[in-house]
Amino acid sequence: MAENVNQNASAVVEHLRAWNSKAVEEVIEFHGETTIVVHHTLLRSVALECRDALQFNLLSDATCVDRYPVEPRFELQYHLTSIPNRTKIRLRTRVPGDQPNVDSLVPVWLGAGWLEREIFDLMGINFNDHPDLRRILLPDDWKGHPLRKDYPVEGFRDIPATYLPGLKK
Amino acid sequence: MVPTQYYLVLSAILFGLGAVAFVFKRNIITIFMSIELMLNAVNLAFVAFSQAFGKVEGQVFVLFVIVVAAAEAAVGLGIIILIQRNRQSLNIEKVNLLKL
Amino acid sequence: MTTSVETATGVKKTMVLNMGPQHPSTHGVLRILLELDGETVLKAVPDVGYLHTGIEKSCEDKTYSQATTLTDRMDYLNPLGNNLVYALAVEKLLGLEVPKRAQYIRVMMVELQRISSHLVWLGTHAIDLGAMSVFLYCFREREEILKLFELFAGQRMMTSYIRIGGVALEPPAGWRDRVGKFLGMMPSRIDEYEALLTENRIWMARTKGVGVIKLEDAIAYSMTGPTLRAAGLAYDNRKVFPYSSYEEFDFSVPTRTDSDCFARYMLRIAEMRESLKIVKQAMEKISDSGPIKSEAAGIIPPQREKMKTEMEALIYHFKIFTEGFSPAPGEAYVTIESPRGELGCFIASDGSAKPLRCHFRSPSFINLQALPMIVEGQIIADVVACIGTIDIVLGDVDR
Amino acid sequence: MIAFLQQYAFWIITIVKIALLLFIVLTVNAYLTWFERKAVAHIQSRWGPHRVGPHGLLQPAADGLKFLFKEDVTPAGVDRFVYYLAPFLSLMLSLTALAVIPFAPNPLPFKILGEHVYLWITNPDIGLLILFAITALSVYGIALAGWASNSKYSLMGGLRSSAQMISYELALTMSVVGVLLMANTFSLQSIIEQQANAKWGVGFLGWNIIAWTHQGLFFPQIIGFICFFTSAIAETNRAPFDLPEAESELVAGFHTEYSSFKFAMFFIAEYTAMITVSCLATILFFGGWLSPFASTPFWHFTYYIPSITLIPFGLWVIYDGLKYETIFGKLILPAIGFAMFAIGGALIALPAVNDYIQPIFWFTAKIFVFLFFYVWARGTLPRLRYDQLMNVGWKLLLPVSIANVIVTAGVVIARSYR
Amino acid sequence: MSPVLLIFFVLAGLAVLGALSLVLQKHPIHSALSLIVVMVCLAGLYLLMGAEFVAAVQIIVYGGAIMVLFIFVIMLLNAGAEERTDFSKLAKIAGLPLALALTASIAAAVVKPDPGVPAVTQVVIPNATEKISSMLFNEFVYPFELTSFLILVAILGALVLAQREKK
Repeated sequence: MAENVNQNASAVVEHLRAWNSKAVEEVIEFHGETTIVVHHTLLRSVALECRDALQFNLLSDATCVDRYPVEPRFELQYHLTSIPNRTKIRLRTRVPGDQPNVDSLVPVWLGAGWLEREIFDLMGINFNDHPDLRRILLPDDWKGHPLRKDYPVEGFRDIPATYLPGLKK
Repeated sequence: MVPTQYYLVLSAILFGLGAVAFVFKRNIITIFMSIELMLNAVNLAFVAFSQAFGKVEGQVFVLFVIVVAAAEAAVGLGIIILIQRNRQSLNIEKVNLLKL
Repeated sequence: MTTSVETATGVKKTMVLNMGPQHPSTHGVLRILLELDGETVLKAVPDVGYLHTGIEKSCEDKTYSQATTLTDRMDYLNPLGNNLVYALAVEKLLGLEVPKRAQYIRVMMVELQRISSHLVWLGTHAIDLGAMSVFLYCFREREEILKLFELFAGQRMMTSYIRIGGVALEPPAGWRDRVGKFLGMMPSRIDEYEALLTENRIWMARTKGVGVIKLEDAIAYSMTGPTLRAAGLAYDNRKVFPYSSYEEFDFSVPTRTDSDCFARYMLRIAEMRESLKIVKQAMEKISDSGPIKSEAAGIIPPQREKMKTEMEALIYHFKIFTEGFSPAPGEAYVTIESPRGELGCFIASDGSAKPLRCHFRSPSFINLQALPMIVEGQIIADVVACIGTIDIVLGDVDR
Repeated sequence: MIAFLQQYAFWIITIVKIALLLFIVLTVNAYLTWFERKAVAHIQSRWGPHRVGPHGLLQPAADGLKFLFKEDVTPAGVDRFVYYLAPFLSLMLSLTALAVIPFAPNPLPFKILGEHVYLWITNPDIGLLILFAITALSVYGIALAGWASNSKYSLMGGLRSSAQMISYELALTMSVVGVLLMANTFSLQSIIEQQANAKWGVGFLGWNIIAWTHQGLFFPQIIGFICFFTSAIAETNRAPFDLPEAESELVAGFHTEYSSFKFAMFFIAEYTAMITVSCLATILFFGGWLSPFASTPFWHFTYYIPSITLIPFGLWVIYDGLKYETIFGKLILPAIGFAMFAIGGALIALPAVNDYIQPIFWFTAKIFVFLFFYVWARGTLPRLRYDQLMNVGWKLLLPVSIANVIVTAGVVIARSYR
Repeated sequence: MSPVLLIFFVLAGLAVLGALSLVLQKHPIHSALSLIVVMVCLAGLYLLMGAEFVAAVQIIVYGGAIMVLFIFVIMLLNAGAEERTDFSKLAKIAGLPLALALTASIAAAVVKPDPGVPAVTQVVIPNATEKISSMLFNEFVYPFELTSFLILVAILGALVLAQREKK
């Protein structure tokens, strides 16, 4: 099965390259998983192409990795599944830490709504055109974004907030 | 044994209070209730006469009055709901569309 | 938060009802703001996060094997499934092969877990609709499954039984009899629930045609699991992307097409029967002896006996439990079929002994976001039925 | 002194009867909760209360104490007067309804203060109408409680219940009109007595549910009964029609904000209403205190059923008590069992008393069956949705019961022309 | 004072108090409760007179249906306490005296001893219920049928009034 998935995935990469030569920045193969790195400005159009032309109808997951202090520090991961083709790929886009803005994928997959809200809540990445971008897991008045690497595991407790970086929000 | 007059006086008092409520209350529902009170006062007089004369006609009239009151309540409360919906108030003063 | 619809005249005709976070039928601490017109729901806004425990953040501060115990606490009706998806992800990251015997044991345990989860679902859903007895019947049988877990793992709920590289313990003596007894009992018990509900007029009136989700909506909202299958698409990770040797098992993926609460009820009943079949096959496949963990020095703790005789084993043991192991940098994403849908685990490693990022795709969280679409326009009693059949676990939603 | 007592004998006896009836009804209520919990528990394959006293028999007392001593919370923003009035109103009305129910035909075999003592508080000619009048008022308790609590769940519960009770009152009233047409009276006692002349003297054939009488009139009121009992369950807000307090939707409906004794009042009112409705079903459709057996000499042995049932039951209680786990149970249960056994034996030995308890036994036995039915439905059925409930009331029960009235009227007219 | 007279005075007093409270209470629910008290007292008085059937109907229809409808509507509209507004000057100045005058004149008219009216209101009419029904269905059958028509019209009217406009 695994090889089969991989073959499909390479076809996907070829299709995307043929569709737009700038779409695919990098392709990573690791343990049978194909990661397609795209530029964050092209994310939504690539996603649309994946959904419409390549039948990736299910957005399985969306999450974010904070590679602080590497810059661009945020790596958004979109796990796509094509139910008809039995294929999985991962779309990755790198977002800079100073102005984490990226186009929302809600117009492509409605299911991205809460996933992106979660990323916004815990990582502090803004999604343009998101219909309802509010904190979801944490209280509305929470300060900071806990899944960032510069946010301590035990929270800020009694440390005055002004002494800590990344707390402007 | 209760003299007939006692019932009639009670009926008159209730009717009078109903009239007072009708004039002084501002809430449409309460005004409507005061009408019901007046009808009740009349019913009391009917039953008292019926029992005094030993004839049941009075009670039959009471039944008719009750039926009319029920019909009136259904329509009247429907109208009240409409008023509330359109005017956002149950105050009789606010229902003044026809007032110059 | 805008929750009230004001009509053009600036007239408020509706009532906002705060359903939850403490409410008998929100299955935990879910809060839904309902805007009602009479009993009709105009707008529903789910509000989650009351049970947020920051498990993903905590994982980043634990070694890979320590984080296993955290996964138990996410979806508290499916701890073994959570263990499994985490173990599979770490194994993928390490490129580790798990012995067949351990895989079959994993399958058996996860399927038992699926039955128990569906039992809790059926019971709570039934009590939401007022059928009190079914609730207690379901918990009676769930108790049997929990006893089996206790037998296998020494724990009833938070078993942490499935570990990286295999399972924690050798199956106990006499387990075949116990599981066999359960398998013998369960089909008639499922018939019992069906006798109380399936053809009950009130039950049908409450569930048929209620909470219909169109297939394209379900896919667009990324809904998976029974909710998607009840809409007519046979998407099941066990069949589509088999893991843990599921391809060797003979079972079918039940689907329904009407996609209402009744369909989801019938579907889960059918799934319980399928799971029983899988447990039976797994029992036959599990040999009486053989390894339950893969052999990988420095990753899998050595056997107790070896530790007492071999210096090397003792050193590995010490190293594993003090500093852990460090997979190569990279990412792994694994999905399995949990009772609620596609349960995913994404782990990013930066080459250290602790995960750089550990993210769980929890099916309840993603299925729940379609709730407003399902309930708007229905009446308040149906909201309860819809929440019930989406089958959310708030521990899974909030993590 | 005696002369004074005799002058006001009627009033004194009535007050004593009211006090006794209240005592009995409240005790029965308490044990009805015990019975319900036990029965539902056994339906659901669990034990139910079994900690306080042997078989949990003292549980009602413990519950009562708990209700008395719990903190009485009054939420902020309630309309105090109405908030306190509502539970009183509920309780008072449901207890008042019992006043017109006749429990047995014969007065006590001895006179007290020179007066016959009948087993009813009052027995007016329009007993049934009075019952319906009281039922009609009982909606206020719930509606006002819902309104006064200043809570949205309560308000919705109150609104639901007032709509539900008004709707089902119609079906309830219409469904008994068939019986009234056949009996030609509003008096509950006369309705029972009319059911006595059964075909071939076989008791149960004469009951209105079968209605096969000497006169050859055969028109079973089964449809009437089904409509009646269904609406009665809805009228008493019990499962599967317990919408006003549907705990999965409205938390606890109209009594969400009530605690401690005020909650207990609603509770008692609900159970008393169950008893009243069961009494009414028994009287209207199941021959009240009439024995189901024929009164011919061959069937004379059935006169001993009330007393004989006590003997094996007493023996069983003794047996059960001896193997009970706790010392208290070992002592108290055999004592109860022996008392039952002895009473049973004594009753057989005293034919006069045995004759006297016949009607009371059959009446309570039938009531018990209906109470069990209530509990059974609660343990088995899911809850209807609100709109479905209204549909059942208006579109099913009301037309069917009206049709039943029309057909019954036709049958009664046909009989009068024969 | 005979017990009957005592009961009369208790019930009559309660009824008057209820009616007064209807006037004086600010909140419509309290007014409605007062009205229910009046109605129940009147039913008691009917019983006292021996008009059992009317008493029962009074409670069932007035108490159990009409007033429940009132309370239902008050709950539904969530009507608050009455607001005081400056109302008609005429009513303010002349309302109370006129109402009192009305009461007094009616009372005076009925209290005036009339040889035609029997002094005591407690004639026991045998089989009153039966007589009422036979009268309803014989002499008054057309009015009776008319009332059923009236009720039907009222139901339809209420339906039409309360229905939301379809969008």
